[in-house]
Amino acid sequence: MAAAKRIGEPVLEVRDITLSFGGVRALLDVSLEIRAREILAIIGPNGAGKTSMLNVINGFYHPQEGTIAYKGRVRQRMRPHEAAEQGIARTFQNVALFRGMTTLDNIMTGRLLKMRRNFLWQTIHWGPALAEELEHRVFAERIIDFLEIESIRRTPVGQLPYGLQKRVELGRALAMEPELLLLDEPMAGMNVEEKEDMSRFILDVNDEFGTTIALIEHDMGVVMDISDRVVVLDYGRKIADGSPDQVRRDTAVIDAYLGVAHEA
Amino acid sequence: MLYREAGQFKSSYGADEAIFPIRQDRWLFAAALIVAYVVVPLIASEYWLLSILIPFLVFSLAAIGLNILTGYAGQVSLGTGGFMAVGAFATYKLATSFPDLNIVVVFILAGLITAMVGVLFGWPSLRIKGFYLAVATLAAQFFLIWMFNKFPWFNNYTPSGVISAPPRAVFGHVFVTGAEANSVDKYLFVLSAVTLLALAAKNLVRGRVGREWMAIRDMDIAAEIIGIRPLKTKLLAFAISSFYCGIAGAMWAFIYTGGVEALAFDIDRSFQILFMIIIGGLGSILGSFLGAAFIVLLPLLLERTPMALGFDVPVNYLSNMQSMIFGALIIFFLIVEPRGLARLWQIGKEKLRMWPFPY
Amino acid sequence: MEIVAFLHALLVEPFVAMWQNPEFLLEVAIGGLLTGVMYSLVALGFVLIYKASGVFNFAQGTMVLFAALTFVGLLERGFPVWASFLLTALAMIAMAFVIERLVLRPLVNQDPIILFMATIGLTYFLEGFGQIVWGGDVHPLDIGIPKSPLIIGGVLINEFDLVAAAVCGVLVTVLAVFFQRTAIGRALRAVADDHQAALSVGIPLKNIWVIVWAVAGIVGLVAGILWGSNLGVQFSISLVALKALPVLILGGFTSVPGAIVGGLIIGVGEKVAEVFWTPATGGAIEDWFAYALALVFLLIRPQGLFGERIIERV
Amino acid sequence: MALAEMQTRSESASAEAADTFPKLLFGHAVQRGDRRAFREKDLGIWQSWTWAQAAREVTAFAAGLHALGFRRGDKLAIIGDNRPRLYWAIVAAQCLGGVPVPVYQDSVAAEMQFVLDHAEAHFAVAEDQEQVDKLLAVRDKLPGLKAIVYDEARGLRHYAHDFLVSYEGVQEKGRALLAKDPDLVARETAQGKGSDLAVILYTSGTTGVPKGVMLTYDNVLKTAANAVAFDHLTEREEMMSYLPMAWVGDHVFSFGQAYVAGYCISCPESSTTVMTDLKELGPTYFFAPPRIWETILTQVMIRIEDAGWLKRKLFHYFMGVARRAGGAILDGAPVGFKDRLLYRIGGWLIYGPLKNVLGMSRIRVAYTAGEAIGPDIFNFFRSLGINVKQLYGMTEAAVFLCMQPNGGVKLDTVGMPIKDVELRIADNGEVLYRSPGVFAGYYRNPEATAETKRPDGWTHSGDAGFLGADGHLRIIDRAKDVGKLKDGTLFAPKFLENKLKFFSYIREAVVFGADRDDVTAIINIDPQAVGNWAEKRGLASASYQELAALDPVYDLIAGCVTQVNRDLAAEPHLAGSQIRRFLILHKELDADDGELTRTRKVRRRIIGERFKSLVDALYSGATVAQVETAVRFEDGRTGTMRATLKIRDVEPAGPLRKAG
Repeated sequence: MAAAKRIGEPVLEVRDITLSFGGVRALLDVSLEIRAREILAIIGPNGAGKTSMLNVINGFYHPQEGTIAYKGRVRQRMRPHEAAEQGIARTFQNVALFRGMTTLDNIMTGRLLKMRRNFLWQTIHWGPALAEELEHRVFAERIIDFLEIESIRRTPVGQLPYGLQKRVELGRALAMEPELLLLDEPMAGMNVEEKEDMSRFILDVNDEFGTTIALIEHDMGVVMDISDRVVVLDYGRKIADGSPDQVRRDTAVIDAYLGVAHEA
Repeated sequence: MLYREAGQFKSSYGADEAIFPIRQDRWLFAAALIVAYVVVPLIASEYWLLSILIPFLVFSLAAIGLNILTGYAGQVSLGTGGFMAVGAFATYKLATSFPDLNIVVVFILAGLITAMVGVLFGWPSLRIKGFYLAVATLAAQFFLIWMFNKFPWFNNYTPSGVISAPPRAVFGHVFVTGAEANSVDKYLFVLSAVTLLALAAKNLVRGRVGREWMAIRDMDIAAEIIGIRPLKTKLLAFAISSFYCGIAGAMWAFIYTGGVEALAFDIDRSFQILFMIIIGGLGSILGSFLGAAFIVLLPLLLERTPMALGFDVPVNYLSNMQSMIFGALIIFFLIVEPRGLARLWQIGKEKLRMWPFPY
Repeated sequence: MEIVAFLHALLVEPFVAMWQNPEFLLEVAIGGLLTGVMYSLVALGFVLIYKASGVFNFAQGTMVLFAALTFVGLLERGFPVWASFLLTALAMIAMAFVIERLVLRPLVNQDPIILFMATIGLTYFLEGFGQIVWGGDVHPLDIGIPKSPLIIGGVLINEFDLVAAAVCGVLVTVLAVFFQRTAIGRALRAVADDHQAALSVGIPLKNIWVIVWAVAGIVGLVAGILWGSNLGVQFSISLVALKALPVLILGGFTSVPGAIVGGLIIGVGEKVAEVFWTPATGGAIEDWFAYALALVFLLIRPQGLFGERIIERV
Repeated sequence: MALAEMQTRSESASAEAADTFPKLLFGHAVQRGDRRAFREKDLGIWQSWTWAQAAREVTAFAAGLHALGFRRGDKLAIIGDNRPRLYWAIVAAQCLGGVPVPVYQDSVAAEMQFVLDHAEAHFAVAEDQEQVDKLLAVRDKLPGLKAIVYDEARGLRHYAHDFLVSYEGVQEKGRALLAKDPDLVARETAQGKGSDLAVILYTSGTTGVPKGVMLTYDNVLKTAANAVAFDHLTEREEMMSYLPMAWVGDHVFSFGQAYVAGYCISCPESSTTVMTDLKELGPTYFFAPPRIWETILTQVMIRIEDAGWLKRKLFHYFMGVARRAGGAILDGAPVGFKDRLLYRIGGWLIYGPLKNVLGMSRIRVAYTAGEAIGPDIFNFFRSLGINVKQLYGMTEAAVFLCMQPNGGVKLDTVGMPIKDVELRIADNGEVLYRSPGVFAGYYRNPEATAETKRPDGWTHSGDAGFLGADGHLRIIDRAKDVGKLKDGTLFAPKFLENKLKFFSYIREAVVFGADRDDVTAIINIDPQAVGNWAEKRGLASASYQELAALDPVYDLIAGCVTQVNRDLAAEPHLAGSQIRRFLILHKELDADDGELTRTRKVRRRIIGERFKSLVDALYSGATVAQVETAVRFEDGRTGTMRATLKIRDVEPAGPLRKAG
């Protein structure tokens, strides 16, 4: 039903990244690019270095070798919050919400970067400060509406079931109006129905806001359904990169999966 | 049970995000203010004003300060006493060096100075976390107290090392410090200051800044991922927290006791304040007040009860008894409700709202 | 001018003094060792408990005081030294039981800060309790440790210090053996590494806790005796806890060797600073010097003396 | 107060001069232009529109429709949850002399296709992607469909269809057109008159295919006006619109009456938040069919059981007081001082808070209708001081025929005929009526029309009932369902079923007996109530099916049935039709499977056919029965369910007078 969308130039280019902890090799000269408005799936057996790749991209780890160019600018050691300022948002494999806060507050935290009024204004919570606060509240409400979580608006996220927490975390990322959205196993531990919802949300996000999305996912069905392109990592190496169909037929990939599934 | 919320629907975000969204709560709050500002001054005795209410308010202020740092931003600090001392001595130096500076201004300046000191000692929080930081803040505690003891410059070379408050008026002849200040004026002055600062704190913690703090507290990694700069955020917490503690210290020295030496702000004071926010409830402005009330009243209670019951116990025995009971009670409270009195209050309120249903 | 003079006094003179009189420096340093040993022992108690139960036990200092009080109390009531020691040890074990049952178990899985607060509550309680039972005034303590000064290689040393050092050494060795060789010891280490794992191997957590608290108590007893026989048993002993804290920063909350070495460093550093910098600062700097030292050190090496860097995983 | 009321009454009187909804709307825009007319909880707060704003929105949309080619007499299908924009669409269509056709938002594509096809709707307004998808699924079977207007663009961005237009888009077109021709809508509106067709409402009909009931403006407005006058409704009422827009109930209460009285209607945020939104809003005027009152009561009981013993004791004690005194006090009947006092205390301790939590503390008038309501349910709410009343009506009569006046509320009646309504009871016991609300006819179904609207001027309700001495109407059953057992004993299935359903444990019941020896029943338990009951007794059950098969549950239900029999034994002419055997069905009766109508009325015939094996077993004397049924899952897939059900015999109560 969806009309063909315009996948554009690469927004992020990773060149020959090598990352290791002490002796352990997590990534071995991996190169990949993420193109504007596409949904890129990064797959691979456990411990293939998928999460490490995301961590490198949003500045959480600093690779020993290789370069990362974001929007054409090659960047040096960058802190995660700088990545955020440049429009890179992400979610985590095991939900990283602020458990003490409500759904609404968690999503509001996604707006922090966009809020300008200094703390003196905040102390009176009036005038410009209030105006700003409310303006962003509206935005947060849009997301709540978008993700259909009205009924848990005021619930502390700690009390929410896992599936919903994942949804809230996505909401927080969306609140940042990211240009590049990194999703680390957005559907881990979800039942079929939740997965369907989540897939729909991801597609809608990509449709509605033209957000570029890179996601890690284990459910091959989902990956094949929603992604425009698939990159396969194995033992920290890239073993395939192409359309879902190409990848599905790729022998190296088949080996990696059907061959001994190396855990850990 | 007392709530009648049906029909109190919100048609604007302003109303929805008010501090007291429910009408009945607004009434309760208004009533509390009236009691505090009108009834108390009329009926309260000197003793109550000077020995209970004023210290309670001052403690509340300090507790709010520490709660901002520990309860909201999650940075455990054992240096509260030290920062209060800074506030006290800064006030003293300012008040004595610039006699015609209005006392309000003096307090605020003292607060700012404390804030700077706070930032200075908050710096390690970038590198070290949790109890390491807590212990590090003890450095501030000990160093500051030592400094104020060591260098007579801070107490204008008075041999006793005691700084005593010079008479100062807010305006006209309304003296709030010094001998001729009358207790009601003092009380109202402190009350107003605390009311304003508490409100400001509440606004801070429910706005952007507060969310940044809580984000850092709940999960600093995720906080950074969404673009929060850890150092900036933590230092702001240290600054504002210290600002509050500084003013609290100043009021302690100038309005409550009228004259103190550095030792009044030793480590026990720090623990005292920490108790207040733990018992009162981490991450709650209301909790700061409840906790302060508890810690102020409990010793009085422990003191009075034996007499009331007609025992007379040797005094050293009594003091030991008290510290035992105090310690036991603390533990008891932590076990009963680790999230403090504020939590109890909240639960009670929810029960009333949901009455007769349990949830 | 004044400032210059001050800075000179602060940054130059002390070192000159040291340079001119190395033996004295050495003496001072060795003198600091005893205090260092004390710190080590108290810090050791902290570490044991923190390792096994993740509790930041602020009451450690008071446990030292309590143990010492009990010990002298018994001596004063005519018990022989060994009996008093045994009984006190038993008392500490009993206390461990009570604490585990009444404080730790109800608070299991609470935030660390809550448990920390609880131990402060415990501090108040023990202080009150100990002094009610044994009285609050200073008890002189002499269990016949020789105190006569010796001259070794031109350096004046107090016998007592040697004994203390020896005792400490023995204690540490015993503990080391206890941890390395015995089943309980291995269990303790397992717990320290990973509670879940430990549980899954079938180690009853509560027993572990009782054991570490008991051990910490006995270590405290030893510390208390040493300290007491030097300065008499009195309330101020409990303040030693505050001195042990910087040791923890320095050595790391979970490192036994860290505690020992850190204790000695702090002890010596503090004494040296006190002696050589008093002219400049007007003395009493030992209150905070330890902290400053630890802090500076920490800013250079956040993972502490022996701790290794942790990779944050997400 | 009184003065204000008179004034508003005179206003609504002057409003009656306006004989169509569009005219009323523009009337309100002038009379009470800046009064709230519509509220919707959206983005977390209650957004609202005044009558003036609503008028502007409607005008723009109407003009837009015109631009799309919507002309006098065209039908506009309206599909979705209650949303102000959809209510505006109704009036917009009427402005142009078109006819709105609300469609049940939960109907499956096929049902929608039927309605749109039968109503010859060339235009449709659909709330969101979900509804649009359904329409698109059957589009090729609806050649006449010219355009689909959607409210929420979410997810539709890439739907490349030129006949898909956004609501805003239409309004844009409209404004553009109005710029050229400002009084277009006014002109069109002026042409409308009271006798014109206002709306076609499809009754799901307990049997067979839906019938399109055509109502004129006069039908709806006159009856609505009478009802408004009956309860002195004013423009200050708060009303929540949460029932299907396609149902005459919603159409009359949150559209007809709202326009007559000029009060504001509020739409919930989403179907999942209705209860919380209700609590926030605190309506003053409330309508709900029995099953909803029942659900609320069940909720209350379940939640109370989880409360501490003190609260439970308090609650049950004071509910006792309320049962004694509450109803009477509400009716202004004399009550002893002690009870009054206790009721006061209870009001403070229990009733007040309870009503508050339920969002009912401000209710002035509430109604239930559609089917009989359980006595315990009805009395519960009235004893709390909530003025719930019953009314009798039907789509064909634009609802209002009989209503219970304040102070004249009786459980077993449906009230007395209101202004302008005449009733007559036919020889076969069927209720016949004349009223201004009598519908114009069934759309494209003259036979059915002729059956219902007889030449003698009386309309047939299809219900059997009788007028009591007090002038109140009592309904026993559907006329055609009132049958006889083999031995000629009177057998009123609906009557029995309701008696069964009065027990909170029984969700649905279907009884059989016409032309048989005796009466048997198929029971649907209420999973929530029974589940809770079972849980309290530590009975484990993973599914409805398991729960339904438990022996203790059978005992529980047997108890209820015996109780019903006892009641029946008391009624001479019904004593013969006591229930002898029953079984608990392994699945919940479901509208998607056609076993219930969209308004959750049981379709006895269909059930009888689908579960023939069971019915036979009930009469074969067997103790177990095999059944295999096709079920349709949410996602449309179908499967079959196999089950073996126990059958339980029940001892009839009292003397069984069997003729012959």
